[in-house]
Amino acid sequence: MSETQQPSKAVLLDIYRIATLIKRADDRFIELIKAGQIASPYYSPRGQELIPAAISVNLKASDYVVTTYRGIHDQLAKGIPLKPFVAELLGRATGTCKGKGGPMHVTHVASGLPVTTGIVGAGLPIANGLAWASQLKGTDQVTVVNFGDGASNIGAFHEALNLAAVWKLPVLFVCQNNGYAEHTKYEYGTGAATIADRAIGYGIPGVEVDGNDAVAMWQAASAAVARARAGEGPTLLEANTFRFRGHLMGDDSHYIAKDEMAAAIAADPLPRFRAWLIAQGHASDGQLSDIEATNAAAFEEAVEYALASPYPDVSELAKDVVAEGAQA
Amino acid sequence: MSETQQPSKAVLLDIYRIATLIKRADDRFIELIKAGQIASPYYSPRGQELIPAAISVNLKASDYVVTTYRGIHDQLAKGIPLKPFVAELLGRATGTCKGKGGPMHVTHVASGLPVTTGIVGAGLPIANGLAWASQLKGTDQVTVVNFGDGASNIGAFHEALNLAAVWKLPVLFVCQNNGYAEHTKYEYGTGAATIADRAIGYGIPGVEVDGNDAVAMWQAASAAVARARAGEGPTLLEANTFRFRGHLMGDDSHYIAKDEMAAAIAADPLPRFRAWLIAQGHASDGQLSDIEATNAAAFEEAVEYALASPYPDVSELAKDVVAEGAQA
Amino acid sequence: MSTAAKKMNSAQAINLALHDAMALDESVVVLGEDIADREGGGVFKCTAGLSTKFGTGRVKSTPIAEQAIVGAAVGGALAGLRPVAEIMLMNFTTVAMDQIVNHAAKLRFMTGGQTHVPLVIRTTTGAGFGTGGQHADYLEAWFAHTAGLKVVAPATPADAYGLMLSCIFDDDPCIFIENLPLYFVPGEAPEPGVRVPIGKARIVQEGSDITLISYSKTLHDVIGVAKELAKEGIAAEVIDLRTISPLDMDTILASARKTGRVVVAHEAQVDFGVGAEISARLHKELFGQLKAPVARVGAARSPVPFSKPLEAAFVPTRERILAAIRETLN
Amino acid sequence: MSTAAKKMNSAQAINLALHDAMALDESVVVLGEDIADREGGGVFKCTAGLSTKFGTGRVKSTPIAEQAIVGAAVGGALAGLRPVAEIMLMNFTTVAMDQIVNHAAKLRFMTGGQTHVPLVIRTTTGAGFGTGGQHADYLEAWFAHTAGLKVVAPATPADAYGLMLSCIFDDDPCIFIENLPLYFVPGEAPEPGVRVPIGKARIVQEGSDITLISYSKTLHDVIGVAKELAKEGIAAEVIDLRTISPLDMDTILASARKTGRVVVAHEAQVDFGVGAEISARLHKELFGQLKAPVARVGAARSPVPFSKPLEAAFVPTRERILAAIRETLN
Ligand SMILES: Cc1ncc(C[n+]2csc(CCOP(=O)(O)OP(=O)(O)O)c2C)c(N)n1
Ligand SMILES: Cc1ncc(C[n+]2csc(CCOP(=O)(O)OP(=O)(O)O)c2C)c(N)n1
Ligand SMILES: [Mg+2]
Ligand SMILES: [Mg+2]
Repeated sequence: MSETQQPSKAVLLDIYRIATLIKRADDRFIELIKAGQIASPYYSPRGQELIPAAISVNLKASDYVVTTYRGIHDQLAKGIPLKPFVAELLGRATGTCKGKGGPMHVTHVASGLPVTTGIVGAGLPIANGLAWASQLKGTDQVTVVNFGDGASNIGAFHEALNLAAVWKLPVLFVCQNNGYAEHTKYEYGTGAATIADRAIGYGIPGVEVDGNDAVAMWQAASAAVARARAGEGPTLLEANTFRFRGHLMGDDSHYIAKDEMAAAIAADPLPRFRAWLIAQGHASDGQLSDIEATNAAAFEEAVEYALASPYPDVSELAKDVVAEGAQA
Repeated sequence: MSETQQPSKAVLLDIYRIATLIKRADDRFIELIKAGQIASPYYSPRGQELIPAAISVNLKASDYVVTTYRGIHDQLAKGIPLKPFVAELLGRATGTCKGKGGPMHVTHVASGLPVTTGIVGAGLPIANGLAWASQLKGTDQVTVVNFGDGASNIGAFHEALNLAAVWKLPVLFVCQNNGYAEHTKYEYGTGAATIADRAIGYGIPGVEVDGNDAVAMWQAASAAVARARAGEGPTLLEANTFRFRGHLMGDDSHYIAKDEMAAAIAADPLPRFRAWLIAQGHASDGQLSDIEATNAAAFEEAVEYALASPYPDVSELAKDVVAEGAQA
Repeated sequence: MSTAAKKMNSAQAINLALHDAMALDESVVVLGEDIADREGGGVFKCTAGLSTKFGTGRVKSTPIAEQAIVGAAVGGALAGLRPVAEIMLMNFTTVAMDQIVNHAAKLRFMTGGQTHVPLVIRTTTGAGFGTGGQHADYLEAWFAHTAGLKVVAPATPADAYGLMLSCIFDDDPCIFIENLPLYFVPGEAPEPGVRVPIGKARIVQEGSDITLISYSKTLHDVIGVAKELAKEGIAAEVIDLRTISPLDMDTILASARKTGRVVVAHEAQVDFGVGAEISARLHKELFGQLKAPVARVGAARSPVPFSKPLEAAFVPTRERILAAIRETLN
Repeated sequence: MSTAAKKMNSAQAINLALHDAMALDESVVVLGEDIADREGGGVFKCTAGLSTKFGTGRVKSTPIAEQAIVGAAVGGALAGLRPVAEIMLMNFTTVAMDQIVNHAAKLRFMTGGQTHVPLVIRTTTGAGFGTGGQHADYLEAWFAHTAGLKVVAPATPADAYGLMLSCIFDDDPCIFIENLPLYFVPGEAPEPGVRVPIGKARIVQEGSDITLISYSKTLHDVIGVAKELAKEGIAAEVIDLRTISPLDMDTILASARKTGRVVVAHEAQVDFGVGAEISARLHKELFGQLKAPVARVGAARSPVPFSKPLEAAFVPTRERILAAIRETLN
């Protein structure tokens, strides 16, 4: 697939739909926390929405997406159903994980979201295993694993990329480079000029892309997904982006220079993409507003469902530790 | 220091002396094992002698060398005294580690050999700590850490190189690439075209060198040591070599193609270096034979010393677990 | 004394201990993720101010690379430093176990005493804040099982301060276990410079009816339960272990001899946990002398759950501690 | 039966179990360093022949990267495979603890039962061959402490075979602990296809005077000691635990009830080890009924030493086992 291929209008609108659904979810979940509806650490992906939105339109339902504590954008993009999703965020029995996982660990196997890890780097070796199974079974499934710039400095990253290269696994390693690992700025923690450069050390393609540009992101993702599907092996995709709401809710981003933050906010990818869609004639303001309204309504319905759902019974502690009937 | 600088005759002869001492030690230790003087796994460095020999002539006594189970070449090159060295190989109370370490873990702090690990990759992060201490104290000490090609695929390698790069530590990471990790050929385990390439991912120099060529090895090492001493940071040096005696004593190298092995043996670096020294007029056959004889005599004296030494008393089990007087 | 009246929380006490140790001895160095002031002085502020005061050579923020962190601490220790490495949360020690167990713990022995590894690994953990399955485990039993390591787990700011000083100046590796919710609980301020010895338990309150042994956050629940018991006229002796390894058997045995009844409570898993070791030793040393078997209370046999009601039931609750006490008393 | 007369060592038994499981179910896959035939079928030959028979898709040699190995096994298990991952030596699990403990053990629970992780981690260990401080640790207590993991440690070829089959077809992660010296010791060949249930101890010999509990290599020393005792007319009941977690308390309790005296022996460290859990449970369940306290025998409190005389004294020797028995009998 040539990198200059253009996404169709339908694809672009789908990306917009997904990205704005993510933004809506993020805004609302923060409101719920502030309103005291749930006490939980929360890692907002605000600013990074276009990355999974532009990837996911290249994926099938049967493809796998592995993500992290900062993962609700990846989950929503993969199509997790909203009601059990929000219920999981709120720790309810009707959540995808019966409330046992929580916001840091939302999974939904039926949506191709088997693993969401809180351990930096740990998703990458597991993604290889998912991809190995696909390779063995001869399906054309692709596994996408998301992680941050900081995660590219941990051992598991290295081991996973090398193994994937040697085994030629259908994995797309997506580094969502938001410039910071917790409070540590990229260059203070990372020796590489770009994370994409590290692909050289594994003999695989390393692609740097503007993750805040929907078209570029779609092009890079579709090429890498096609490569993986064709059995040509893994790709390391570095999607540059920014993180607007700090590492963790409550973090005031004191370690980010004011002008850096201001410039990032001025370049917020969502309004930019919206304006571009209109300017290019892909959609009218009204059409996009409709999308936003539909998202909001659907999400609200899910919030209501979740809030009305019961908490899990304490007996759940003894369940799912090992197979039913076995001794833990 | 320019890479085209040439080692002096004295340096070349010192390299020869060290390399042949290593070969002597290796030959004799294998004889001792075969004679039943000691039962122990043994990882021969035969074939890799020139690497530490050519590095060590650039080092000061106060510099650190960290090595592995396959490390007697590195230890001898750093100048470990022969008697307690052999005694350690034989598990005697007079050994550098009182026999507690053994052939896989010979250390000698007074010689700048504080750590010899049996865990693949584990020496690299520790080397950073030694170098950090030197950096803090403002000495110009350099830390050399040796490891294999296989070790370059483990997480600790990655974490260590990145940290050393970010902290600009005076470390020389020496990958002794003998083409095999246990029974696994380089390309079956390693995605990188060269291990030196991996340096790109840390923004540090990566240098590939023929580790079986004393002059090239010396040039590469002296440049990297000078760089570290000058506070310019770490270097990844990939020294290509071969391992003649399998992974572990008893290994018949069945996984190495016959012609590959034959070609390697035909290119044995020691006789090649010997012939070159004579051809270049750096030494006569007799001079080199004298060096060999002196090595042999010194080593034999150490063997006798070690064989006459007692085994540690069983009470040693309770010692050195924690500081004397403290409870383990 | 004026300082005795002062209050301080555990995060502040740890911070103070680090300041005092660094001021006292320039070989004390600190490293970990986000610990320098440029990065905010640690996510829980335990290292705030250190890099400003002592420089970024001695106080180093690191990449996210726990093997590199502990390895650098081990190497630094071998070269004469006294590193204090922060592993942000105890679950993250799982990626650094090789450096901790195969290296820090063993190098003194494996080098026949040529070297030693005076380092402290500070780490925090504990349920209560909804951090879920991978951020709140108590793994002290693993480290206590390993020869060559010391393991401490203070429950008060003063002990956190005093044990931190002792661990930093100890010549062997110490695992220093903090508790996330306790960071924010004020307590009596420590006396400046006063070290709490490693391996010494503290009798929190004397009593003759039953011995309650605990440490870290669970201690506070045990104290709460003991207060309830007092209202019923039951006098519990409460022991804060403070050090898990080596165990202060003198204190434990003396109390158990006196009361004849012992309950051990901790937030870690019961099975193969610290309570097992204490029980095994007590039954052996006081065979036939105990009035009831040693009871153990710990977390539910599961990973840490997210959902609030589950998390609340997961930890050793006061109800469960009380139930174990009642069973032991009868 | 004809097979009963056949002999086979544990390495061969494990190899046979892997063959049989792979032949039975194509979701069984194997991975680890050097395990394919191109690399010699495993450094201890436990996987010999598998890649030739079942192909290099299902039998994969890996780079030296234990996190990648266990991670691939976890991911494979999530996607419907039954991976058997080899971690060459137990000490190397220290670099993969995150994948084992934070992931394999927990994902079933953390996903609320949406997923499960049917994998086996095979690993070997044990002193005796001069492999020194970083190649011979027994770490079973760590894994047994972790909810969600099963831990087995067979002592005979037949049990190695039968437990391997059970672990492979179990739907949760199992840590399968082999012993290096035992690989080469012949024993009765297993009955083809016969699975040994997880969680069931084996009574090696019946006896009424004392219960000796052990597993893995130490079991054989215990059996040797029991034979010596028999000459003196002391009838020891010898229990091979086979599974460390979950413990077979029915068998343990029945025997302890009968004999009233128990010694637990294992090669791991005594402190915070498996013996502590057994002791704690026995004293609790049989309070006042035991005739002597449960004795524990294990390795010296040190890392594994290299030098022969030290290594020989490090392990739980027959002398130390016997001494503990005599003390328990008196
Ligand atoms: C092994 C491990 N170490 C440390 C942490 C604590 N931690 C959680 S997120 C994070 C920063 C990760 O940064 P990055 O990879 O850039 O991802 P981002 O949060 O920016 O999306 C850290 C250090 C962890 N979860 N796991
Ligand atoms: C973490 C870890 N995994 C596996 C091993 C087993 N092992 C010992 S040496 C070795 C091969 C190392 O190969 P390489 O790094 O190329 O060094 P070489 O032996 O060739 O010098 C392996 C796999 C180990 N010691 N540590
Ligand atoms: Mg980031
Ligand atoms: Mg090699």
